[in-house]
Formats: sequence, C-alpha cells, structure tokens
Amino acid sequence: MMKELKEHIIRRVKANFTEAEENNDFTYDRLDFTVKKEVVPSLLLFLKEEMGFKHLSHASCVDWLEEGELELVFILWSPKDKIKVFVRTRLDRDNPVMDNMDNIWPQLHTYEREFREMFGVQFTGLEAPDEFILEDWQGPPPFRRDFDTAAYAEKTFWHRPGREDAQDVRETIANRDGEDIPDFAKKYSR
Amino acid sequence: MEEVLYNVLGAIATFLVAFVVGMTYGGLNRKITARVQNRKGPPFYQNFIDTLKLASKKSAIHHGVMQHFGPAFLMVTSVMSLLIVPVLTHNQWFPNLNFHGDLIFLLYIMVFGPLGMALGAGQTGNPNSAIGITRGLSQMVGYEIPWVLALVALMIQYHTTSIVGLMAVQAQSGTWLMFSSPFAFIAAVMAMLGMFSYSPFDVVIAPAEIASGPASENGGKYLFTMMSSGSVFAFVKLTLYVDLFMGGADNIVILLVKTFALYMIPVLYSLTTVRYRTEQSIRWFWGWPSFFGLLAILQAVIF
Amino acid sequence: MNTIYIIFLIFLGGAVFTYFAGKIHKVLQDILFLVSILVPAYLFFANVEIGQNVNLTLGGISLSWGINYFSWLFSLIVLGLGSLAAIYAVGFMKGEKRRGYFYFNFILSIMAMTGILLSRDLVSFFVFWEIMTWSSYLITIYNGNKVQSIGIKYFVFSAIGAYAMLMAIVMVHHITGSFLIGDMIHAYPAMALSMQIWIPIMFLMAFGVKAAMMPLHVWAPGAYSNAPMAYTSVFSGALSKMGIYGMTLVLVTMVNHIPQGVWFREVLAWLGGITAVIGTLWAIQQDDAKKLLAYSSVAQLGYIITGIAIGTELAMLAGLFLAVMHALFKGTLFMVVGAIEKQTGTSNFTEVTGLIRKMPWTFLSALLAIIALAGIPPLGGFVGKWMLYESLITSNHYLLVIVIFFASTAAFLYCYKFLFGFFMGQEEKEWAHVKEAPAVMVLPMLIMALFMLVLGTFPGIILNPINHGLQALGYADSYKHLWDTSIILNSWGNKVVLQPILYSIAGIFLFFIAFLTWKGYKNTRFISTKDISSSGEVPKEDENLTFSVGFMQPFYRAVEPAMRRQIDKYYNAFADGLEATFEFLRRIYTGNGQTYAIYVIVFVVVMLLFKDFLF
Amino acid sequence: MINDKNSQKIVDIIQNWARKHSIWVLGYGTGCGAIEIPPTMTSRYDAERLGVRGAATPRQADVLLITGYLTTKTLKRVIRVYEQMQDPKYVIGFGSCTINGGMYYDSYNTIKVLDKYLPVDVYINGCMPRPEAVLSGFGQLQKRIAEGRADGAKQYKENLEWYRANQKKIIPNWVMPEYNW
Amino acid sequence: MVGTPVLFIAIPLMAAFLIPLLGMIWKELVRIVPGLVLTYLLILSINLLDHVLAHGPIVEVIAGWGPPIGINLVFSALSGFLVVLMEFLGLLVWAYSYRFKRNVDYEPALKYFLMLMMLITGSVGIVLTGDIFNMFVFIEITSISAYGLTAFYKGRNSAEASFKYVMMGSVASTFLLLAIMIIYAQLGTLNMADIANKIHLMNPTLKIVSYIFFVTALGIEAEIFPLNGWAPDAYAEAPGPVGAAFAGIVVKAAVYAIIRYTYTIFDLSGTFNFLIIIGMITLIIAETAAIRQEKLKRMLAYSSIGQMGLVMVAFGFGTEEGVFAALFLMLNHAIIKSLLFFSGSYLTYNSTDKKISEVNGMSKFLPITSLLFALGAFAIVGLPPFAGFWSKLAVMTAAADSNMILIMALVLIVSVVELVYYLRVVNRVYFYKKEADVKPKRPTVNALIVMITLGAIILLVGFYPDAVTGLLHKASAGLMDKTQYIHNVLSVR
Repeated sequence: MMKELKEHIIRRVKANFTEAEENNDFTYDRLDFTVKKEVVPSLLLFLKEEMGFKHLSHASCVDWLEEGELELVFILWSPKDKIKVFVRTRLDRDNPVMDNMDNIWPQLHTYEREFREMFGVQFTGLEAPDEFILEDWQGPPPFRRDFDTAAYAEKTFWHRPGREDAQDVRETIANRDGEDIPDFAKKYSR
Repeated sequence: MEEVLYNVLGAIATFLVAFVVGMTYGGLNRKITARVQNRKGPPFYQNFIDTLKLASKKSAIHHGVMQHFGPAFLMVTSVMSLLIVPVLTHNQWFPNLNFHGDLIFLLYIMVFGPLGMALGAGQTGNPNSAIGITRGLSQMVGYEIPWVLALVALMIQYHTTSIVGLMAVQAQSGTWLMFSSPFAFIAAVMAMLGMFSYSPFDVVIAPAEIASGPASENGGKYLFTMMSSGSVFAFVKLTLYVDLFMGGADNIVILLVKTFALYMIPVLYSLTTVRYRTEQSIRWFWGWPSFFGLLAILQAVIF
Repeated sequence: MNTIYIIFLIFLGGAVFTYFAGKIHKVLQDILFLVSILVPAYLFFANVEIGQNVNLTLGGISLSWGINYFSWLFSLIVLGLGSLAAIYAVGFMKGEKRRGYFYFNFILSIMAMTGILLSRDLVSFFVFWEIMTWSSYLITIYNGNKVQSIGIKYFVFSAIGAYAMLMAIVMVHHITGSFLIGDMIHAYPAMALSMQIWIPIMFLMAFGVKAAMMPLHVWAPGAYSNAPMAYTSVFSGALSKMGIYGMTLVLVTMVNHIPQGVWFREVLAWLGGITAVIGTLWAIQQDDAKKLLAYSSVAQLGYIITGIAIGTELAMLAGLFLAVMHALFKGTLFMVVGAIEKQTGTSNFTEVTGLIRKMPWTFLSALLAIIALAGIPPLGGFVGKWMLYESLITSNHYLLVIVIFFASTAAFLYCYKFLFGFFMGQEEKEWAHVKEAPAVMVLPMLIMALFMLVLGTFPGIILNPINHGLQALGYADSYKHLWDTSIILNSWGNKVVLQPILYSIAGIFLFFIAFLTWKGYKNTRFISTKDISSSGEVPKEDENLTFSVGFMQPFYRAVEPAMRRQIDKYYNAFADGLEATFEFLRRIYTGNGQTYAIYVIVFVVVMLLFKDFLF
Repeated sequence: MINDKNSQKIVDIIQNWARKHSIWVLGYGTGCGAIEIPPTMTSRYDAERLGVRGAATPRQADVLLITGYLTTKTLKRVIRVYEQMQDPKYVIGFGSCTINGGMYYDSYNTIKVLDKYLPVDVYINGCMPRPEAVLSGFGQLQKRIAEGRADGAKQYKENLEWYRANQKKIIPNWVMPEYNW
Repeated sequence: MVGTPVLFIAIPLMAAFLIPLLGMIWKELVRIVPGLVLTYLLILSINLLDHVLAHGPIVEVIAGWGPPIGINLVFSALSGFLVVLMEFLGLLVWAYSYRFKRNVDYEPALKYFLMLMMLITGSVGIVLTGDIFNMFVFIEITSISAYGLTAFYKGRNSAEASFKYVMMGSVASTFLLLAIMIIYAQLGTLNMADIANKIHLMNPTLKIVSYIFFVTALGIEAEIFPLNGWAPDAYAEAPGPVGAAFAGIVVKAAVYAIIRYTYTIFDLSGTFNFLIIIGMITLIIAETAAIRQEKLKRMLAYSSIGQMGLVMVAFGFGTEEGVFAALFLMLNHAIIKSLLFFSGSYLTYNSTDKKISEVNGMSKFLPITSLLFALGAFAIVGLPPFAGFWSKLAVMTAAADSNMILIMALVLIVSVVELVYYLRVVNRVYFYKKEADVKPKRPTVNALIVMITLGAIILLVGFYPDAVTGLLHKASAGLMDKTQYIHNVLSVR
C-alpha cells in the first residue's frame, strides 16, 4: 500500500517539477526530493497546499565541507497519508544565499535566523535583528565545520593549568587550603 | 524633670524587652514552620543572628533622602504604639506614655508606619516596591474594617475609648472581654491575621513575584531597622490584644504565655493556607470578619 | 464712612482697575490685584469689630451688614486662604493670557464671599451668593471652549440651589415681614409645620450644591479640576465653606428647635457619609491629579457635613475644625498641582514622575498636606478626624462611624497615589529641565504647611474662635470640658495630649534618621533611581520602569462592583428627556399663517365655552 | 578604647560569627546546578538549620551561587548582580564547569575559569554536586568566614582593573555602570 | 415749558406729514427731523411727568366736548411713565438706526423713518387715550406701521412674515371692533371712565363676551401664548432696531391696554386668575421654544415673549406689589431687551441666516458689543448686581405675599432654562473660535453710544434701584384705585 502511495506522490511531483530527482530506496514511510534552491519555495508550497503535507516537522542545515556546499533539508509530514518527505537543496558554501520562506510556515523564521547566525546563510527579505542566541558574537559562524572551537576557546578564555596532564584538581585546591585530602578521596587521586 | 527621665528609661527598657521577645517569637515561628515541614529548622535565636549580620554589613546604598524616612517611620510607629499600649498593669517598671491610651489615636499611629514605609519604597524607583506598596495599602484598608468594627463594639459596650478603661472594666468585672464580647474578639483576631501579613495575606512581600515588595531596595542597615521594628510591632500588637481581650498581664511570665498563645493563631493559620490575591484578601476581610464585627456591634447595642 | 463700605469699595474699584490695568502694564496689574485683596483683608481683621453693624436701605429693602463670632471664623478661612491664593495666583498667572479677566473674577469672588459672611439679612446674602456663583463660573470656563459644558453644568446646579433659596427667602419675608436673618430665626419655631419643613430643605438645597453634598455633587469634580489651579485652591478651599457656613446656620439656629430636626440631621449625616465614600472611591481611580483632588475634596466635604449634621458640641468642633484644615491642605494640594502643571505643563500621573529631587519644596508642602489630609497624628488633620470619630461614637452613630472610617482609611490610597504619582519613581529625561516653582508660588504653600503643623500640636489656636462662634450660635462654652490648648477630650473623659505626642514622634524619628545616616556613613553611597536591582538587567537610558498606570488597580478590582452605577447617568438621562420635551413644544410654532389663525379661533371658542367657569 | 587593636578583633569575631551563621543566598540560578538548591533547603537536608536562607534581591543577599556553566551572556548579568550586592559578599562556584570549564572546556561561549572574572570563595566540584556536597560547601564557606579569610569583596575592589580587563576581553561592548566603589 | 398731552400726538403727525416735503429740499433732513421731534417729545414728557407726580394726573379734553362724548387724554403717573419709556426708546432706536441705513438710498429711508415715527406715536396714543374707540384708532396706526417696518427688507422671508402679521393684525382689529360695538350698544358711551362707571348695568354674558374679544384682540398685539404665532417671524425678519422697537414699545402698549381693561374698565372677578394662567403658559412655552432655537433673533424674540408672559403673571397677582413688580419688569425688559437686540444685530450683522453658531469668537473683533451683550444677558437672567435682579426679587416677593408657591416655583425653573440658553450664547461669543466665512462689522459711533447708555442704565438701576422704584410705586398706586381714575376723568367737565 505504501508503495503505490509513494509512486503517486513521485508522479505528481515529477509532473510539476521535472528536474526534481527523487530517492525512494527507503523501506519505511520516507521519500526524498533534491531540487535546486530557486525551486524550493514553490515545491514546499505545492506539497503543503496540494499534497496535504501540512506539518513542517524540521529544517536543518548540513555543512558538506569537502564538496564546498551547504545543504538545507526540510522535513515535511502529511498527517493524512502518514508519510514523510525530505526536500533537500545545495547552497554554495562561500556565498550561501537563499530567499526567505517564513510566509509559508512562520516557524521557518526562527530556523532561518539560526541558520544565518550559526551557518552564515544569508536569507534575502528576512527582517530580524542579527543577534539571535549569541550576544555580541564577533567570531565566524560557529557551527561551520571549519570553525575550530577548541582553538577559539584556547584563544579567548584562560584554562586552569594542569588539565592536560590530568593533575588532580582536588590536590591543588586542598593545598591551597592547607589541609590533606580525606582518605576516601585518596584512591581517586593519582 | 525626674519623671521625664524615668519615663525615657522605662521606654528604653520596654523597647528592649519588646525587641527580644519579638525576635524570639520570630525565631520560634521559623522553628515551628520548619518542624511542620518535617525539617529541623534554624535555632530559635536565628533572628538575632540575622539582625546582627545585617547590622554588621559594611556597605549600603540609598536612592535619596526619602529612603531613610521609610524605616524611620516604621520605627516611630512601633515605638510610639509601644509607648501607648500598657505592657504590664500596675507595675511601675514599665511605665509609658500611657495617658488613657486612646484607641483611635492608636489606630492612626498603627497606620502611620505603612504610609511612611510607602514613602521610602516609592523613592527607590523600583517598580517591585511600588507594586508591593499598592498591595500593602489596599490590604490594610481591607483588614481595618473588621478591626474598627471590633474596637467600636468594645467602645460602645463599655463606654470608654481608652485601653486602660477597658482593662479596668475587665479587672473589675473579673471576666475577660474575650468571653463577654466574643464576636468582637473573633473579628479582631481575624483582622490580626491581616496585620501580621503571614501566609494567606503575604502577597505584599511575595519574594518570588515582586522581590520582597516594599523592601526590595533596602539592604544592610535599612533592613535591620525594618526587621527590628517589625518584631517590636508584632509584640505590641500581641500585648494590645492581650490587654483588650485577656485582661492584660501583671507579670512578664503571664504576658509571655498569653501573647505566645495569641501568636500561635496567625502562625498556625499561615501554615495551612495558600497566598490570596489582593482583591481576594480584601473581599475575604469584608466577608466573615466584618459580619462578626457587625454582630459585635449589634450585641453591644442591644445588651 | 464705615470700614465695611471701604472694604467693598476697594474690592470693586480694585477689580475694575485691575481689569483695565492689564492694557497699561503687567506688573502694575499684579500690584493692583494684590492690593485689592490684601488691603481689604487687613482692614477686615484690623478694625471690623464684632457686633458693629451697618444698616442701609436699597430699593426699598433694608439691608444690614455686620459680623459675629461665627462668621468671623469663616472669614479667617476666606480672607486668609484668599490672600495666600492671591500671592500664588500672581506667580501662577505670569505669562498667561486673559489675566485681567481672571483677576477681575478672582477679586469679585473674594468680595462676594466676604459679603456673604458680612450680610445679616437674606437679600444681601442672596446677592453676594449669586455674585460668588457667577464670578466662580466665569473663572471655571477660563480654560477655553472644551470646558463650556462643565461650566454650564456648574451654573445650572448653583442656579437651581440659589433659586430654591430665593423662594425660601421670599416665603420667609411673607411670613415675618422682614428679610433679617435674626427675625427669621426668632419666627421659625412659630411657623406652620409645612413651612418649618420646606424652608430648611430649600436652604439646604442651595448650601448642599455649594458644599457638594451627595446628590448635588455632580458638578464639583468637573468644575474643580478644570478651573485654573490658582483659583481652585480658593474654589474648593473657601467657596465650598460658604455652603458649610449656611448649612451650619440653618441646622444649628433653625432646625435644632423643632422636633423633626432630628430627621434633618440624620439624613444629612448619612448623606455626608455617602459623599465621603463615593468621593474617595472615585478619587482612587483617577489618573489626573486635578480630578483626583476634586473627588477628594468632595469626600472631605462629606466629613465636614457629617460633623456638622451630628450636632453635638464635639461634632460641631470637629466639623468646623476640619473645615479650616480642609481649606489649608486642599489649598496647598491644589497649589502643588498648579506649580507642577506650570513647570511641566501636565498634571497627569502617567506622564510626570520623579520630581522629588527637582521640586523639593513643593514636595515638602505636598507631603505635609497629604499627612494632614490622611489625618495622621503630628499634623492637624488628626485632631479633626479624632474629634469626628469620638463625637460619632459618643452620639451613638455606630454604622456611620464605620462608613466614615472606611472612607478615611481608603483616603490613604489616593493620598499615596498623589505623592507617588508626581514625586517618586524613576527620573524621566523629559523632565530633567524642570526647576523648582518660583518663590512667590512656593511661599504660600510652605506657610500653610507650617500652619498645619502648628495646628497639629496646638489646636487651641483655631478651636478658640470656633468655640466663640458656637457660643454666638447658642452652644454652651465647651472650653474646659472638651479641649484645652493642646489637649483634646471626648464626652466620656478620654483625652489625647498632643504636645508629648509630637515631641516623642519627632524625637524617635530624628534618632532613627540620625542612626541610619550616621552608621557606616563612609560606605553608604547614593545611586540614582535608574540603578535598581531588576534581575541583573541593565536598564537602558530611555527605559522608565516607574509603575504609574492603573496605580491602585488591586483595590479598584475589589470595589469595582460598587462603582458601576453612577449618578451622572441619571442626571444626563433627565436632561435629555427635558431636551426632547422642549423640542416637542417648539413644534407648536409651525411657521405658517393658517395654523396661527386657527389658534386664535380656537382660543376664542375655548374662552367662550368656559366663560362662566373662568370669570 | 574602641579602635585599638584587640577590641577591634573582638568586634570582628562577633561579626564573623553572625555572618557565619546567617548566610542569605541570592535566588539567581545561573546554570543546571540551581536545581540542587531546593533539595538542600527543604526537609531532607535543611540548609536553614545552618542559617542559610534565600534572599529576593542582591541588595539583601550575602552569597552569589554560580551553579554551573557560565556563558558570556549570563556573565554580563552575573557581574551586574555581584556589583549590586553589599560588601561582605561571597561567591560559591558549583560544579566542574566553574572550575575548569567542565565538559564545555572547548565550547566557544562558556567561561572556563570563574576565578578570572569574579573572586570565588568556595568551589564545590562534581558535575552538579549533590546536596551533601553543597552543604559541605556551605560548611567550608562558614569556616572561611569564621577565620575572616572570606574577603572576596575586598579582593575584587583592590584589583578591580585586572578583573575588569578580563571581563572586557570576553564582553566586547561594555554597558555596565562603573562600580564606583 | 408748558405743554399738554395732545402735543404727543399732534406734533409727530404734523412732522410725519412734513417729512416727505422737507425731504424734497434736503435729503438729510429726513433723518434729522424725527430725531428732533423725538427729543422734544422726550423732554416734554419728562416735564409733564414731574408735574403729574407733584399735582396728580392731567386730564385733557380735545375739541371742547366733555368726557362722556368727546375724546380725552389722561396723563397719569402710570401712562406718564410708559410715555417717557416709549419716547426714550424711540429716540434710542432712531439714534441707533441713524447711520444704520447709510447704505440704503433715499426713498426706503424716508419710508423707514416715517413708519418709525408713526409706530411711536401710535403706541403713545394707546397709552394716553381715555376713549376705547380712540385706542382702536391708535392700535390700527401702530400695527400698520409695524407691518411696513417688518417688510422693510424686500426679501421673501420678511414679506411672508409681514403678511402673517397683517393677517393676524386684521383678525385682531375685527375682534376689537366687535367688542367696542357691544360696549357701545349696551352703554351708549365710548369713554373708559364712563364705561367703568356704568359697567354694572351691562348684561353679564355680553360683558364677558366683550371682555374676551378685547383680550383676544389685544392679546394678539401683546403676544400671549396661543395668539403669538406671528411674533417670532416678525422679530426675526425685521431689521435689528425695529425688533428692539417692537419688544420695547409696541408690546408694552398692548400689555398696557389689556391691563387698563382688566383693572379699570371691567369688574369681572376671575380676570386676575385668567391673566396668571395665560401669563404662565406664555412664559413656559416661549422659554422652552427659545432654548431650541438656532437663530439669535428668534431666540431673543421668544425670550421677550416669555418676559411679557412673566409681566402678565405679575399683573395677574392683583395686589399693589404685583403691579409694582410688573412695571419694574416692563422697565427692565424694555432696556435690557433693546440692548440685546441692538448688540445682537451687530454680532450677527454679516451672517446670512443669523445662526447662533455664527456668533462664535466675536469678542476678539467686537469687544465692546460682546461685553454689552454679555452684560445684557446677565441682566435679563436676573443676576444680582444688574437691573434684572431687583425686578425678579419684586416679582418673587409679590408672588410670596399672595402665596402663589407653585407659580413661583415654575417661574424660577423656567428662569433656569433661560439662564442656560443665554449662557450658551455668551460662551460662544467669548470662548469659541470665529467661523471662517463670517466677516465681523464694527458698530458705528452712534450705535455704540446708544448701547453704552443702555448698559449704563442697567448698571445704574442694578446698583441703585431707588432711582426708579419711587416713580413705579406711584404709578402702581395710580392703577390700583379705579374710583380715583373715574372721578378725575369725569370731574374735569
């Protein structure tokens, strides 16, 4: 029963969006479509209005560092047919630009703000203050894979010495207070 | 001149007694609440430690001259009412400004504090304190009605408007006013719940909601003065109730026993109730307490 | 040329010259204005003796002017407050337009009030009463065209009252044959019962309107709050006292002598109580200071009416003392609002905040006035309130004492709202430029505030003339057994000694203030009201966290059901009904000749038909 | 007699005794450790018997609990609150995140070492210490107060520039009012 | 300056005859001559009044025949007071409208002043005559000149208004003629005193019928309630000064006529109550109508009808005080109402349909006129320092003394209504913004003088009423004692 349903969806989508290549090799109720970024808004609208995929369950951004691309994935779910559709699109990594879609689903507004802050994806027409979660953030978009957090942490914050050679923190604190380590804790310290 | 000096010394002595007893009662209150909540609770002298710590705070901030008025007015209220209410009958060690201590004058002095505190809190500019003040004053209007009904009933029944007069009536007739005019006593006790602003009526200093209401900007020495005046004022209210309804006390032990018994009413009631909103508390005060007050007046007029 | 004539001449001459002096020079106008108020006031107190009367006949009616102890007390309020308000008005009116118009009517109303107190016969009483009404009306509509309906509402109410009084005067004239008040009082017990009932009612209607008693108080909030503040302190402070003066005269001298008098006084006492409660409940809810003070003065007048209506000696002392105190603190409060309005241009609580550091003297006088209004011990208000309660209790008005006490406790709410609204809360950048009000405005306020403080400890200063006044009206001398210079007693022998109270309050207060400021003085630092502990957030510069909109909301939510029905609605419905009937009557004049001719014929036919019945 | 050496000592001893037995904790939970405070306050562990009680505003509080990871965002508020508290004030750092960054040691927006930004009196380690550990922490703090060594406020005041420099390194646009103490 | 009452009629008629001729010689004369005549008559009337107050009424026989047959003029204190009032007002109206008609060319100005002269002579004649037929003649003269004056503006409205007035006026004169015929048929004489003497011989029903006809006829002139339909239109459409003349002079004469019939000629018992009822109805209807008016002049018209109703009520009390109050009211009303008409007409000079809303904000442009209008409004309402108060007090004392409590209450309530609509207009003048399209016109010098004199009189009477009360007391005494009047007239032989 699931197979005919998937065939039917693919046929309907292919009829309207010819260059959408589908990926149907999932046994469970999932179907993927990969399209170019200009087509995404119209495809989302089509799926939502005609095909009954009322619910946008998630949107995420994947950083394909090696291929130099960012991928936006929108997961839609149709309560009537009980089937999930993944709409994927690829953006160029150096200058990722996508048009704003928060009029289709309002919650996309929050997702887009997060993508803009964390991945640096620019959404044309998104009116929202730049600062979203991170306050006074000067660094590069932190969720990109080429952003080395450890190095950044190293640069901006101090580290308490002795973490690398696992020197027992409890010792340093205890010495500071001039009292010996209680015996129950001795077996843990080196 | 000697009599004035004697009076001043007596006043200071009464103040110290009131301070100590008030603080211990506060500590006992916290102990009892803890015990009810199945935990050990702080020592009974915890309040003393808290006040000492507050007094020993090194730095303090204020938002203007008026902020000093707040705690000062509160102190004036508690000390003035302490001077008015006869603490121990026919005992020259605790004399006071007891010139036929008129009840209506006492009512107005007891209202003097909250209004002064409101001035101080207003100056701080903190919205929480302003909200606390509106709640405090509105609730005060609420509990004043049954309180005045009870007092007027007493005044009418015994044809005197002074505390000393009422105590004389009780001494002479032998029965406590608690029993000879029960409705007035019930109304007055219900009003007392409002005065202490413990649990059902503590919307004024709701710590989580409006950051301890009027006192939100007062720390260190200001809070010290407010806590001590609060405890003295609690003691004064209790002695007033004892004088009015339980025939006063001629030695300190009887005074402590009676006041503690009375003090248990608001404390235990506060353990079992949840906080009222302001208009709910006002409506509550104008409900049953006022009904009993009217009954008291009816009784005073008819019998 | 008796001094009374000189006083009236100076008033009239001063008024006319001040009106025209505006064209010549502004400062000259101010001087003339002050002269034409202060000189008669001085003359009045200097050499108008009690009992030295002046008789004259005008238009065939014999008028007699003179003063007795009772009216001397009220002239204290009128001329005292009048001259202080005049000094204040000079400051308030600097740079306003239409000053001549304002000064002319100001002087006329002061003259009219003095005239009322001086007049010993009903016609001059009525003449000055009417002049007082229309001169105060002209000032009420001073603020331009949006205030017209309020002004006309005020004038209509006062006119109804005044014409009721005119009817009473003329009926008295018909019975006694003369207009003198003395004759009326002597003839009153012998009158027919219906007359004995109707004449006081009609007099009380007139005085009730002016004293803003319950059913007739509808005009007061609008008129008090829309008149210019310089005049409102006199309007609500002294002018309403004329209603009280008349009411006392009627109640004490006439109504007390007839058996039904008890009902009059009971009804009036309860009306006073209800006015107090209504005034207070409505005052709490206002966002505009002027409206708040207007409703609050209606409430305070309710107390005074109750005090006078009770009728026992202590109650009369209380009522009249409260009348004097009301003139003082209401005068000061309206001057405070006037000063703030002059400096900031608005008198709305939600717009003005944090003026305490910019207008300290105004704040001080407002604080003292508020403490007096609330009736808190060190100041005079307490003495009046205490005597009122004692008199209510000792004269067995049990439920009334609860009503009055509820009104006065609820008064604390709007007292605090007034102080908090203007002076406290966070400073606003918009009002950073505000400076203290000019000295000429602050001086009267401080004088009155000081006087209230003195009255708080030595009420004898005012109780003495009140006592003389009551003796003039026929009360026994209550000096030793009801009050001494600084001790007040009630008829059950309970007393409050005011001097030690003040000294102990002041002593304790100063001790703790010293303790708080001295202790850790070095480490106590002053921080601005912007720097508050609001959960770690740093308040931005333009953000103002003062809580001023819907300030007493919790209390209002508790009493809201009681305030749904409003007497204004009934008056408006009545007025619309009248307007509709007038419209119907107007349609009789159809405008074409034929109908008029038919009317003539119908008239003749009707006459002929009923001729034997008519002639 | 008042201000000579040993009388001053007696006064200090009494004051420290009072401060030791009445610690008011500011109700400001900055991280995941805040959930540990209610159990310590309520019936099983009952911190109130030690004199520990909640206080609503920084003006009244003595102790500021940093209960867990501290992002730059919360640091700004914590500094603001710390400066509002009155003089003998202490800071207790809960959990390993305040000691050395804990599991967020390499995160780009959490503070690694609390010492650098606020004078900390007591650290309680553990990835959210249980109430017993919290009580021992309070005990530790009380011991330090009794010995008079809990002078974080004085330390903060003296080398304010150092603390301020560290804080400004993390918080680029500084809007806080000056701690003009 | 010796002079007899007959001059009051002879001189104006002669002047009216000469004016067209003099006009031929020099155009300006047409305007000057009436002024001269009126001033002379005013001085004459004042002299005669002093003489009468000293020596009692002058009764003059015309053309030799004795009273029962011939026409005689009675110049008593009451009629003297009214004559002085009318001459004075006539002079003021003339002075006011001297330049008022500057822009009007010669021919209508001639007609205007001619008719004004005739109007004043007619009303003076009514007041002086002692013969009922002669009174009919004078009523005709007055009403004819009134018709002409109403139709002065050639517009459609004024023509319609004057036509209504003509129709009602003719109905009035027919009824008057009928009444005179009945009296003459029954008693055979036309002299008032003689009739008063023989009235008891008349058949009672015919007596009542003739009285009713008299009252209806004169009622139409005196604008009592059911009969005053024409009055508001006439006042509104007539030019300003003419309105003042109507209110001040014509209505006074008609009311005098009614009073003369009720008090001296007829001896019917119920007439006084009848007067009170009619007066009250007129007062109430007129005042309620006035409050709903949008046009200023109509409002003033209704208010003057209402005041006349109050005068009727005062006369209706039947006591000497009542008459004194009524006369005082007439005096005050005449002065204040004419001031209101004069200043009102300037306030709404250029507005097309004279709406009240067009009066807004006039105080900035016409300060003196608006001040005087406000003074007039305050006076007519009866506020103390002004003239209106004393007359209201007198009416009230009279009502109380004949213990008419309900009447007094109604009068006071209605005066509250009157207060409201006058204050509304005064507020508009002072406190509202001026309408854009209305062009204010500054009053001419002589108009200002007239208004200021009237204002001064109001203040004078207001502050010192004794100036007029003495005269009024004598006049009211004169009216009350009927026998004295009859004796004087018949004894002159």
